[in-house]
Amino acid sequence: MYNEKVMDHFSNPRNVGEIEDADGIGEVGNPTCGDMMNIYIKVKDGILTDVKFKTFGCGAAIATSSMITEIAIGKTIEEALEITRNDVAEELGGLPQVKMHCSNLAADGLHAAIEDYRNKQNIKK
Amino acid sequence: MYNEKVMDHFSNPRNVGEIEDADGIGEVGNPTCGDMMNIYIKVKDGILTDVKFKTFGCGAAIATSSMITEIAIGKTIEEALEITRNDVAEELGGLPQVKMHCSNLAADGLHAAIEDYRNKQNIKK
Amino acid sequence: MKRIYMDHSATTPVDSLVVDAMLPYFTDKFGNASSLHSFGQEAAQALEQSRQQVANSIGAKPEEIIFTSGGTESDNLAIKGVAYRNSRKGKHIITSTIEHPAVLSTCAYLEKEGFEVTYVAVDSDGIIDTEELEKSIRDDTILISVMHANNEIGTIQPISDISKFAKERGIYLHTDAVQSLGKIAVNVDELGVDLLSISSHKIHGPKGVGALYVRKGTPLQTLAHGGGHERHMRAGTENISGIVGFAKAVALADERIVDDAKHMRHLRDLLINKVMNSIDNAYLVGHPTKRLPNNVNIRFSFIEGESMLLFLDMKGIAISTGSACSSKSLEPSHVLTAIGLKPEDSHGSLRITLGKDNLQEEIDYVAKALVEIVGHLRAMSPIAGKNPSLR
Amino acid sequence: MKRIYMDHSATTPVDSLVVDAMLPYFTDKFGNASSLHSFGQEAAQALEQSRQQVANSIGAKPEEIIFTSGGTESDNLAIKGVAYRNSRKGKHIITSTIEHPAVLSTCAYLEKEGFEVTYVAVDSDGIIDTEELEKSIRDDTILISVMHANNEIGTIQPISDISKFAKERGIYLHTDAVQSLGKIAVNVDELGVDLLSISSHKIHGPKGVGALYVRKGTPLQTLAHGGGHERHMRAGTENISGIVGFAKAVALADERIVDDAKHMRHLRDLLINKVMNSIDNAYLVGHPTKRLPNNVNIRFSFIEGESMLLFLDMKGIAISTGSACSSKSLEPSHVLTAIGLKPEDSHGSLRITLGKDNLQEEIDYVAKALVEIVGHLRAMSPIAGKNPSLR
Ligand SMILES: Cc1ncc(COP(=O)(O)O)c(C=O)c1O
Ligand SMILES: Cc1ncc(COP(=O)(O)O)c(C=O)c1O
Repeated sequence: MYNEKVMDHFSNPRNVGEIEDADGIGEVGNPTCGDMMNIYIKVKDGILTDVKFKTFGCGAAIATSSMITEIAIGKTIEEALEITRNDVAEELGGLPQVKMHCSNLAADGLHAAIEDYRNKQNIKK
Repeated sequence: MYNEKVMDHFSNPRNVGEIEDADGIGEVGNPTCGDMMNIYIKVKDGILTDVKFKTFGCGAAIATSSMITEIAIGKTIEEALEITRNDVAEELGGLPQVKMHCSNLAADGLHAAIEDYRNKQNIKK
Repeated sequence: MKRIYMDHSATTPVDSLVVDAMLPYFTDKFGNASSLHSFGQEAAQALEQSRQQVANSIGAKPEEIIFTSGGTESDNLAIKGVAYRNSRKGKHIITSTIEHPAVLSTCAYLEKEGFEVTYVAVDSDGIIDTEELEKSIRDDTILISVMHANNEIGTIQPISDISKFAKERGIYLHTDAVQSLGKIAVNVDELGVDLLSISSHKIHGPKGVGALYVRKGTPLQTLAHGGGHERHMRAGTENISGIVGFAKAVALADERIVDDAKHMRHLRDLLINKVMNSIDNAYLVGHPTKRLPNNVNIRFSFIEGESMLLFLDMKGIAISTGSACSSKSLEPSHVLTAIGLKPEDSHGSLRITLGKDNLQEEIDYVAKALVEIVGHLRAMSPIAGKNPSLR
Repeated sequence: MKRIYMDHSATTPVDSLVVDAMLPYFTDKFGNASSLHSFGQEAAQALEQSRQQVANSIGAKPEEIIFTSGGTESDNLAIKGVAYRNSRKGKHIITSTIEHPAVLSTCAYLEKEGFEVTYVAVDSDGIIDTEELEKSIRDDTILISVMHANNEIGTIQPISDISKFAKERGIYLHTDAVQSLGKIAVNVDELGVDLLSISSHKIHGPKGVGALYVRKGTPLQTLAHGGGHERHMRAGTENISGIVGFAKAVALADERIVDDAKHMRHLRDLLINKVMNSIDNAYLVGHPTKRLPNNVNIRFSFIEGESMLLFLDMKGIAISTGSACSSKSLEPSHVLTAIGLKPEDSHGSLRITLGKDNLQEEIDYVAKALVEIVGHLRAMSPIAGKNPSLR
């Protein structure tokens, strides 16, 4: 069903966990739908220095979470905001059609974390 | 489909042929229906001394023709008239349900031959 | 006793290579193709490879193939499927008088359901009257269903001609290719059909498997409801071993069709000539050339088919007959009636359908047996006359 | 890698004795059961012996068995067959909310066709509310269809109780016994049913074969039209090898059911206990005792079924889940919803269905694997809290 790359990210997910002192946290999805992701980011000088995730969901949900952390780390915030759901799926070599929507929330999660970061920055200002 | 006894009478039919100077001939069925029998009888002192047949038809038609000749030979005319279609089928150890009607004409053929014989007798008188 | 099987239009032995292909899917790769685990994925893969194989063979795309339980189900699905889904466009269906019961009974059922069916006649060779067919087209005609090759007399129909006016008028065209597959070319685009039925057990595959080709965009009502199998067109856990066997049989037929058809055609013509030359009052039934390479249908006057069949069977020879006495309905073959044979002539018909593995010596044996049996039965027949005509 | 198959409610490996029984019918006794010659008669005999075997097993008469292409077709035939044939008597059908899609989709289709269907609820264990069922009976109710045992949670329904008021009111009763056959007693008279569906591939027989029991005198509309097979109730060349295999599987199940059920029940309870004792926030789904001897259905909070399934698959273990993410519809299992589970709880359900050949050591292995995998996934879960609860 899933290709090898997806299975690799699913079975050896990169950057699992929480960041205790995260600069931003994105929460997307909900357990009712079967997919929920928390994305934690650390930002320094406008660059994502660390990205971690916690995910409740199917194989695709976990693999896309893992993949987005790999894609995002080292990117500027602006670059990170341009990452689309499709980019994540492509980077994984494709997802089953039926999984393209519900489980492919990782990009949304990252964007939500960045928004959270920006909101916090604004408050600090 | 057919039992052994039927197949025996079908493959080694008894008393096939015509009787040149038959005392009575019965013709029943017709080729359109797929079954047609001619029964020939010889009568002496009210007893069927010889019975022969010619049959166009399926396995059951040939087997019942053969069987009726065996049953009838040696019987009085009165006895022969009491032979029913069912008797023939029973004597053969049974026929497939679907064959009980159309192909089981032999008793009718014998009765027709006896009628023919009686008609001829009446004419002679 | 040696047994000679010459009833290949009824069914065929499964090729041993087909059995070999099937075996792993019973005990080893036995998964349900809907399951996500590796057992299931193995099955799903085999299913899609088989679909590809069958699609390739008839010039279709894999997603245009629906696997079914056989030719009968394929015919039912094609005809009812189109009829129910398009009944708002119209309720008129055209078919021929010589279709297989799977088509004719389905049409008869639809008539009870309020559809109208025109049964187009065939000529004395069994070829459909395309002019009559064209004339019978109405504004409310939604489907034409004409078989590719007939199962009794082997006549091949001009499907691509029919396709022309079906297309012009926007009418869906179905053909029952159950008998033609593996014997002559079957290509959905060359035939120009929207739906095409095939069956595994007629081409040395297992029984209980078939397929319906449905051209993309042809609206079809599902008949079997349940899990979303076969893209929601036919529910039921897929018969993987059967489907794998069917696909293997298709692959083998594709490889061998040229040689096999040549071999069967040779034997067919040999048998026809032998019988015609040695038995009087024997007539070839069906078209002399537009016929399947493996079909011999001959009728013998004065005698009845079932008794010939039984005597042949006692000699180990398996064939079939159009006689009423051999059918459950006690009617003579509707195909023989449709080509204008009188009942008494239909009763004396034999269908001998050859297979790739029949041998020339078997032809000799069968021809000899026929001389003997026809002679024996004619001698017993009250209508053969004084001169049972054996040359 | 060792592979452990524990998804026997999805499908089962074909028993090697079943394969042996089938093999002659591919290459040797390959005749068409409608043919009059010896090849055909061999097939016809095998067909009738198989029918006798299947009939015996469920306490039916041979002429009450219609062979089909599987459980789905049997369910379709039972429900549509009764509905269409009895629509003048009434157009109301009663079923349950936890039926297999073969029943539910068929009922949904009939609703579009103008029938009315009442879906009776089940309690939190998955047992049908017989009072509600009785109350839902109307004057125009023609059919009640309630499954014998559920395929997801294994719950066994009180069919013989339902039979009492079905009989009183002269309503036909159908039960889907696809999952119960071979696991618990299935007898048409004890159950008091008029129609009963079974399927071969769930009891170590081949896929693509099933049967419908139809009590004598039950009026049924044919769905597959064609040759007069199966006493005109189901057209299509009979799948002899498949039917012989099904009958053999039934015979083996009859011989072994007592021992096999005991063995499976033992393993089932062992697995349930092990999992419950080693994993927190794990809950048995379905009735604690009124359940199939081979069904384990457990849900784990905070994590999702498909990812459990995939990790188990990587360890060679094949099971199934009620999670939406594993279904084509992306809805969580309708059965789990019907017993009142919230979606987030359904997502975490696993179905483990045992077979006669599973071993105690496999149970140990699976239980261990589950501890590990549940732990791993909970550690990754944003909702498991700070304290991924592993005892
Ligand atoms: C022309 C034709 N159509 C349909 C069928 C039915 O196919 P099946 O036997 O697979 O149900 C047959 C064979 O019986 C056939 O010869
Ligand atoms: C309860 C139940 N009914 C019907 C079916 C359908 O049977 P089949 O897979 O033979 O089509 C299944 C299995 O999928 C089932 O579990």
